[in-house]
Amino acid sequence: MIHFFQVLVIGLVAGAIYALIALGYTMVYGIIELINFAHGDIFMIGSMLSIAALSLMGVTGNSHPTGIILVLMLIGSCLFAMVGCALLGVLIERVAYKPLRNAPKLAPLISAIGVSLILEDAGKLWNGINYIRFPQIFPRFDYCLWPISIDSVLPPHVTCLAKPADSVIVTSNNLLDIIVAVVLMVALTWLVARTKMGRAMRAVAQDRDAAALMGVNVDRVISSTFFIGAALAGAAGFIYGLQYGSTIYSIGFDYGLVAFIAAVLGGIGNIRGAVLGGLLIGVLEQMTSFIPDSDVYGFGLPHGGGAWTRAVIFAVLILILVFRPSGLLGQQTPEKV
Amino acid sequence: MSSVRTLLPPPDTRKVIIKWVVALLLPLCVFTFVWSGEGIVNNVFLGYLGAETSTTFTWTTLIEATIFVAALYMVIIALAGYLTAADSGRRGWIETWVDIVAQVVVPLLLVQLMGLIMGLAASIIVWGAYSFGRSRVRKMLNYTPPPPLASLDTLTEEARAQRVQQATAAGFWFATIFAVISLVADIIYYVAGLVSNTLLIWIVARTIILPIAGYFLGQLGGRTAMRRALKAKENGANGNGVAKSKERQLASLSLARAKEKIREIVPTDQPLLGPGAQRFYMILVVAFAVFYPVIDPLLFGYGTDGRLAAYGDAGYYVILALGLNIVVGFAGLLDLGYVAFFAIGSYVWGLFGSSQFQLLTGITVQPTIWGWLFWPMVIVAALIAALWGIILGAPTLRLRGDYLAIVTLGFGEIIPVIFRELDKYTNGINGIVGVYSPALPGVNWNSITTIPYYYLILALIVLCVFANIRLRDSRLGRAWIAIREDEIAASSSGINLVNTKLLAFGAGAFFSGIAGVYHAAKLGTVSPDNFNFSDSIIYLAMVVIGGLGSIPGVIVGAIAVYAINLQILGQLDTLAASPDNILHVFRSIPNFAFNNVRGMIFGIILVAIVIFRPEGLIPSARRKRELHHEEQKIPEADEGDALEEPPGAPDFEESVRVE
Amino acid sequence: GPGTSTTGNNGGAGSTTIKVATDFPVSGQDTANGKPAQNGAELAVKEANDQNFIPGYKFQFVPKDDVGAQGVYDPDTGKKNVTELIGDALVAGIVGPFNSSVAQAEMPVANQAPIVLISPSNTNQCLTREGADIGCSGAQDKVPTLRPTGKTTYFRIATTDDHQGSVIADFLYQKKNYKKAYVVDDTTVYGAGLADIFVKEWKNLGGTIVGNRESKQKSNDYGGTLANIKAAHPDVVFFGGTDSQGGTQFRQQLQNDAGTSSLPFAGGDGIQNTSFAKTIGAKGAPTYATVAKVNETILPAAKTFIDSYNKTYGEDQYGAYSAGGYDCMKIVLAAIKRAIGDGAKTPKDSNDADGGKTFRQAVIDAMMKTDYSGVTGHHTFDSNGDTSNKVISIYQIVEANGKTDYQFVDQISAK
Amino acid sequence: MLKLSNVNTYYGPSHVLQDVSLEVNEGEIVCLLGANAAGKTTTMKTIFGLVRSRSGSISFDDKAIEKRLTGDIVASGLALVPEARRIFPRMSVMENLEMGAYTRKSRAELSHDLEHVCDIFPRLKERLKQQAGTMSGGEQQMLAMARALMSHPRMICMDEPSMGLSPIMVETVFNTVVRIRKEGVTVFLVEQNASMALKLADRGYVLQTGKIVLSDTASNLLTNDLVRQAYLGGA
Amino acid sequence: MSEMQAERVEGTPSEPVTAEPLLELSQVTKSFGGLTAVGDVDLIIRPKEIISIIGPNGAGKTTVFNLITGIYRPTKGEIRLEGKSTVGLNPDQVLTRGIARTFQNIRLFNNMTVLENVLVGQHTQLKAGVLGSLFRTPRVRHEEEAARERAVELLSFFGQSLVDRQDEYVINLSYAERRRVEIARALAAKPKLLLLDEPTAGMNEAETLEAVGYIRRLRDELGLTILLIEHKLAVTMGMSDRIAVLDYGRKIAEGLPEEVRRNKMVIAAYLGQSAEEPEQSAEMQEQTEDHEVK
Ligand SMILES: Nc1ncnc2c1ncn2[C@@H]1O[C@H](COP(=O)(O)OP(=O)(O)OP(=O)(O)O)[C@@H](O)[C@H]1O
Ligand SMILES: Nc1ncnc2c1ncn2[C@@H]1O[C@H](COP(=O)(O)OP(=O)(O)OP(=O)(O)O)[C@@H](O)[C@H]1O
Ligand SMILES: CC(C)C[C@H](N)C(=O)O
Ligand SMILES: [Mg+2]
Ligand SMILES: [Mg+2]
Repeated sequence: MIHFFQVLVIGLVAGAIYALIALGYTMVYGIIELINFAHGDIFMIGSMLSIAALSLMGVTGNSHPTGIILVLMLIGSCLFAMVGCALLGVLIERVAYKPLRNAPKLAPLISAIGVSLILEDAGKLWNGINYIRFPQIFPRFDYCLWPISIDSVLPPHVTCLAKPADSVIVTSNNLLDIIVAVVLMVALTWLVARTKMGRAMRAVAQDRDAAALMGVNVDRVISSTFFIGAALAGAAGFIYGLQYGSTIYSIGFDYGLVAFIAAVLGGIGNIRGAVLGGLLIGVLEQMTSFIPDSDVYGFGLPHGGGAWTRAVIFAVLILILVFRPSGLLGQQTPEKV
Repeated sequence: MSSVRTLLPPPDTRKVIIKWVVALLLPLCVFTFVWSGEGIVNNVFLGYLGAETSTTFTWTTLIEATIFVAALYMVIIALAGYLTAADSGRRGWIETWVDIVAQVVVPLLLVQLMGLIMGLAASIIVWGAYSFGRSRVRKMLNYTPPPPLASLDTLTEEARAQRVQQATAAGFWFATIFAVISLVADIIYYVAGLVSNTLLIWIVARTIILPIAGYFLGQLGGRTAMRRALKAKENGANGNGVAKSKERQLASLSLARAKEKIREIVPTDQPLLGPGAQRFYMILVVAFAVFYPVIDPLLFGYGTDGRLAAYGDAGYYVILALGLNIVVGFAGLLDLGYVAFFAIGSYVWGLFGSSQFQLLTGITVQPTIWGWLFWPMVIVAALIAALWGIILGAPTLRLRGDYLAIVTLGFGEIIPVIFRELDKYTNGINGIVGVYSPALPGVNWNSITTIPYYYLILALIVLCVFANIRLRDSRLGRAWIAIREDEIAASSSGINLVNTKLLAFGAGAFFSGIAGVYHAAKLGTVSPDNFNFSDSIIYLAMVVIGGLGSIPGVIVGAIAVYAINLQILGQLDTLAASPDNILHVFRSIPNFAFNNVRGMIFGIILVAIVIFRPEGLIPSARRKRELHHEEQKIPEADEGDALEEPPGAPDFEESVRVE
Repeated sequence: GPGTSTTGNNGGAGSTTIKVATDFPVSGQDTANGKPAQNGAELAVKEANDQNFIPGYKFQFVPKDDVGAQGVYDPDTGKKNVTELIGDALVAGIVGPFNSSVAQAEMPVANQAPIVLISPSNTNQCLTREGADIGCSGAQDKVPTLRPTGKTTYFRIATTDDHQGSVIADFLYQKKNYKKAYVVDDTTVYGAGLADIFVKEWKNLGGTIVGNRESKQKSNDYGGTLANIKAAHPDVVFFGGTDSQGGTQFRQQLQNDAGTSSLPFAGGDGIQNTSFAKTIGAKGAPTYATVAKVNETILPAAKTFIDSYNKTYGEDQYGAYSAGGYDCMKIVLAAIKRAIGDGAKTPKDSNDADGGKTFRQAVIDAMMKTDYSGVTGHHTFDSNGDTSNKVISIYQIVEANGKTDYQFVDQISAK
Repeated sequence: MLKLSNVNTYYGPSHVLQDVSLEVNEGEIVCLLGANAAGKTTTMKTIFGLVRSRSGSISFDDKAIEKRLTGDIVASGLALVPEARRIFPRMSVMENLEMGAYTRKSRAELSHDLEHVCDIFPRLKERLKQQAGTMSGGEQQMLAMARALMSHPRMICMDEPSMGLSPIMVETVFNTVVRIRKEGVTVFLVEQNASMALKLADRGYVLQTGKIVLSDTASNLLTNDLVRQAYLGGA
Repeated sequence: MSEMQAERVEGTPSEPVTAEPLLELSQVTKSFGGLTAVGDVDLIIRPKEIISIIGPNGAGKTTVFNLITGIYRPTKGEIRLEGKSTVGLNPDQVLTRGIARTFQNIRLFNNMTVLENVLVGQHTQLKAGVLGSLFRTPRVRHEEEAARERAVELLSFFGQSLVDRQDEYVINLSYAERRRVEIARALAAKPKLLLLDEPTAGMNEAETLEAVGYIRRLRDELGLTILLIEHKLAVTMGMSDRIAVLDYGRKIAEGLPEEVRRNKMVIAAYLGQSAEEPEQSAEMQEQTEDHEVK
């Protein structure tokens, strides 16, 4: 049981990053029906930007700022990554997608693939071919979730009953990850559902010319969508760095793919769907470790679930889509973007 | 009129004959005397004459080379006849000649200099620059080409005969002049001691044969041209009535289509672009492709095997692109997991056509015999792939657009994992080694021979193109396109959406299976890590860049992507490493290597192509239309993308509105 | 006239330019694998030319990239590259490939040409040897296919996985006294093969494999695996795989988790490189890795090599197989020198297919007589083309003078 | 108020509007007649910058608008009821109407206007929550009209507003046109139902294959033989 | 014909009198969530009739079409073609049974030529399969040739201009021409019953008259039965044998044009003559109607 919950926690944390990236996918898809394959690489650039920001602020591998300085540094580097990615996203939209507004549907898709290749090599040229380390400035604490005992003395005192290896643990990094993700998601949902900008986005998504006829500046709305989506990817990059401690030019491809799956699973174009899909995929990915090795146990999959992770995710996705052809939340909420 | 049969053309047609004779002699002479043409011819005849100087040819290659040479020169002479007969005479000499130099001669030189692929790539840039420059110059000179419809004319019987005669004269004179030039050149070579005595026989023979052949070939060209002329009605005096009615018909078409149609009618302003001329080009291209392995060493020197191997690889991409084109281009179903069927095809032959089969079944496998089974297995594997296409397609049918894409993507990821993890059968990650090559009588065939594979892929491509065209133009092809355009309307026109879509998946997978079998046999090993999402993406890029739905387009797209990525970008460092290559200068930049930016360059090229030609390099007529009419396409508010389920599905009704 | 003649055509005599080639994946997602090895080989050629290694002859370096259209290493492309190289009579030998699955496609071609193919990194034992004892029977009996002429033309200076896997098992079990191991591989040929051998030896020694022997496809997050590890309470975690196939993430995530941060970690040459060491750091539980070669850092030759490498390409481009690429190329160059010394005539030019063939055969013959001491130790080749140098070095990540890197711990000669 | 002079518009190679010049004065109802494919819709699209003219000038309130963004043109007080409705299918009727008021700031007026348009089209009031895309063709047409009214334009262009409407609704639409004109809104109308349109218009233009061939007062047009023959179904 | 229908009482289902009914709707209901778009509608159509469905916007007319053609499934009720139920069939199966339709918004295959559109319409008439198409057997070749000929023939029903433009992409055609192509496509399937959804919407008065002409000819020359949705009274009143009126999904009247026109409920819900300006529209209808009756 401990085992299961620990995996669940880990999955949710990993899923939060997927969710943030999936949001960008889903927004861009929602508005111009483009599978923005370059989005994963924007995330990669985001992770590199946050490292760059930290080193600009003088953080080396060994410095451990505390207190308000730490908070400012964290916020600063997160914002730096977000703004950097956002500008990059807008730039990409201008150069690679805008000229294709009226082109056949698949043309921008290929353009996106091209951009993805460009960004990947750019990451490589910038930071080399190897992993680069993300300074671990955020102090690490482990919070034991279970099994615990709570003293009745006030203030209540929580103690962990087992060794770390046998408890469900959530770390300060995990918490930060979740907090940033949740804050951003809530902000985004509010933006899209409640603001005039959000309504304009949905209008552009449904009929570009008609939206223009309502007085909407279509180009600006599309740019904003890319701006926001890419900013979220930048934030995801920052969280990723904190969470896993290193980054490399090639992570974008994998993350992009998984996040895309997440977006589709939730119902592409749907914001809450993207979040749900991201979390679900995150958890699912970890849960595959529970599938036993059929060569040993007689049931399960040959070589165990770990070797089949991607396949299992896809199988589940396909199953879900067979029964819910527009993703988990795709139909119930007709809202786009 | 035609009482005096003379080869000396009347003064008024002399101009047009000179125009085309010069225009064709230019490239022909460049090929013959600057490049390898004469070398090939001489080699061929030295082979026949038994001179020990020729080491390049065995008897079979000798015959092949002879056929190629004959085809090449004959076609060009006949073309001279055709062009003089088909020309409306409204375009100037200089213009034509400059066009020929920029569009044919320069590329010939580039190809000679840089090799086939790089040369063609450079030529494309030259072509682009030239057409840009030409339009600039035209604007500057305030020159507009004559309007196309004005050249619509009928030819009386008499006029036709006269044109044929003119063509005959052109053929004759073209060949004669060419013979004289060759003679002079050879005399110079002979004096310089570069031509062996034995070849003198050939030189004399050629000087006699060429004019005679020219006479008949010119006539042939002329007759070919006349087949596309509008015939005047015999009885009535006003023959132009035919042209008028045709003109009216053409005028009712949109401008673009009328232009297309007018090109097909002789006389025309641009006979080089006419379908008649294209016949001749086709002969040239086919002869070149068929005899390429023989003439390659003569054209480009060492490394024939390497080039043929590369073309063999490019070839299966072509097949894959053709297959994917059915799914994506015709039926409009986005498939991001096409690699799955390629993998299935590869594994079918990998498991069957190797000792793995013996290990699995205990049946003794005789490699000498098993190679024969390759042929039926091509079809079997393709059918198995098609079957899987259908099986995998089935659950996806309720899905639309990008949901479908993700499911296919899923299959693309799942299938290789299955092959990797079911190692009891597939040998898992280690892959299968020693996959047999096909067997054919009289052909020494193993995994390192390149020529048989070159022909095999050529044959397979021809088959696939043929099948593609047939399918496209059939009832089924129309149904696919209809589904792509509008599912509801298609369904209401009696098209069974489920079956038709499954057939598209199946047909696409079928071709992929063929490519897979070929791939397994040619490579000699199959391993699961060669089938990735990025493969599927590349196939898709090939199809889109070439032109969705356009068969020549996807062929060009596949070749272009392969050539750019592997023949050009993948080789830049190799080239730069050679001190006598111009790229060598890049080596002086510290730490610079092309492969550091290979992906970036490729990405930029992809983006650039797509932006400048969003409809693809060779768009299908349909797609061209689509692009230009985009604004008018009203996003069918209430149906279109709201349609997330096929009619009949339980949730369908809630998701759709039809009016 | 027909044909194009190339460099070094000095009349009827042999060419004074000799081409030596590499075939590695050096772009796309495989850059970090192949590029350092290619750089090493290039450095060797550069040095040879600078030192006038064979008086009167110049070497031309021909680097090929076996990354295919899809952006990852591709056997098709590798095979095509080798075929192309064979077509140029001046190419005397090829260093490469990097991946065993590419080798499987290239070996038959090179073998039939014949031309020397020498890899710094192919460790799959079945490429050169047969026999059930090393797991190379049945479907894994590849030698007849890969060596159709029956003659050895393929060489390698990496010790094979069977040795590497067992040595690290011995080290961990006997020297470090760990008894319970948790084993994870990255589902690649190399990783799974290494892990298999490790498990076999571990059990031979009397150790236990706790939990499931896990195959784990490269993943963004290894949380599930971590939970499994925690539940199994091992003494050590063994990882068969490379850093780029998830090794880095896996190790890092083990460190980051309180439940597993105290577990020692071990792997093969796939994780023995500076960038891995830097990313992982030396804090906490130890990280061990083997390399199937002597410890170059104790050889003076290595010091100069590493210095000049870092000067030319930069420290961050130094990879696990930089030295291997360098040595492979030097071995080929030495064989060429010997062949010429023995009177072999170089081909006239690139078109001289017959001349090329004889010269290449001479180089192959000379390769057999290789007796070379270099950065990766001392190499001679057995009849299968495998190196005699079966020394396995064991390293541990440590931090010393402000730098984090692998440090030599021990060296064991394989049985 | 609105003025087109020598406007030329192309779709690719085809020259659809050829030197079109026309004028709509403040407070007028002007209607544009023409056979199918004459270029009426194209004229509308050109005014709003949905397709760009290759030459010629368009001005609204004496300010050139031919280069301005569609959104800005609309913000300056011009509204369009587009051909084929173009409502936002996946938004509710309510949201569609809110989109109509996109350029306006005041929230209070909004609810007032909402009531106002619901009075005109009671069907919409019943369906405020319905997803617009699932409404019937005619209902959508009403929505498109209502949406345009929501922006309080000073001038409104309508492209076949009566298409697909029942006779009773056609009347409503035409009554609305008259009514909003009384409120000071200028109307520029494209209608297939020429006789009805001419009855309420002040002036009219006739467009034939991209050229303006006739312009006159509505009553004159109504009796013009050419017009009667071509658009009113015979003499 | 009109005598026999004259006796019919408004609003009551008509009993089979002479011919067997071709299509029979009984108690057909369709609801979307809480909304009943079509409620308990009965309708009988006999061979060679032209029947119109009219009604206010949103009355459920198009929904009835969608129910008949299998795009929607009825929530309740039965639809029978020649006595056999078509409920549950997919649109393509319904077409095979002999019901073809056009759409309120033209739904042609825009990137296909005029001829190809009509050829797609013949899909069910052709037999060629994959292998046949691949090898282009003589049978397939003949079939294809015949199909093309027939397509041209169908186009020529609407005059020479469409035949001339058969190779043109439909997107380049004018609205009225596209309407015709859509009808030609529907005819290609050799239907017994043709459903036309607002065939004259967006046409001016002259074009409308033309359309009325050829719809009549469809019945008279080709012997088709036609079910029509139309808002233009000039069309419905002048052409229909019978008219059914829907309002809020219910059939509120059915009968001869004249009867329907005088029906109070119809006037209130649909015609709007009870509104302020009764004169004008009546006058107009009469005027246009006169033209076509001639
Ligand atoms: N996006 C487009 N691309 C190409 N041609 C177009 C496009 N839109 C319209 N056309 C053509 O332009 C011409 C004018 O079309 P337009 O829609 O303006 O006509 P209209 O007068 O509004 O006709 P209707 O009464 O049918 O609405 C037609 O010939 C049409 O085919
Ligand atoms: N898929 C659907 N979901 C929800 N409501 C629907 C759906 N389809 C139709 N409706 C509703 O059913 C009613 C009838 O629609 P229908 O399209 O049949 O009307 P109609 O009589 O054709 O009207 P019009 O003359 O305006 O075309 C409308 O009120 C519409 O909103
Ligand atoms: C992963 C690498 C270091 C190469 C591996 N040893 C192989 O043979 O494939
Ligand atoms: Mg219009
Ligand atoms: Mg309707």
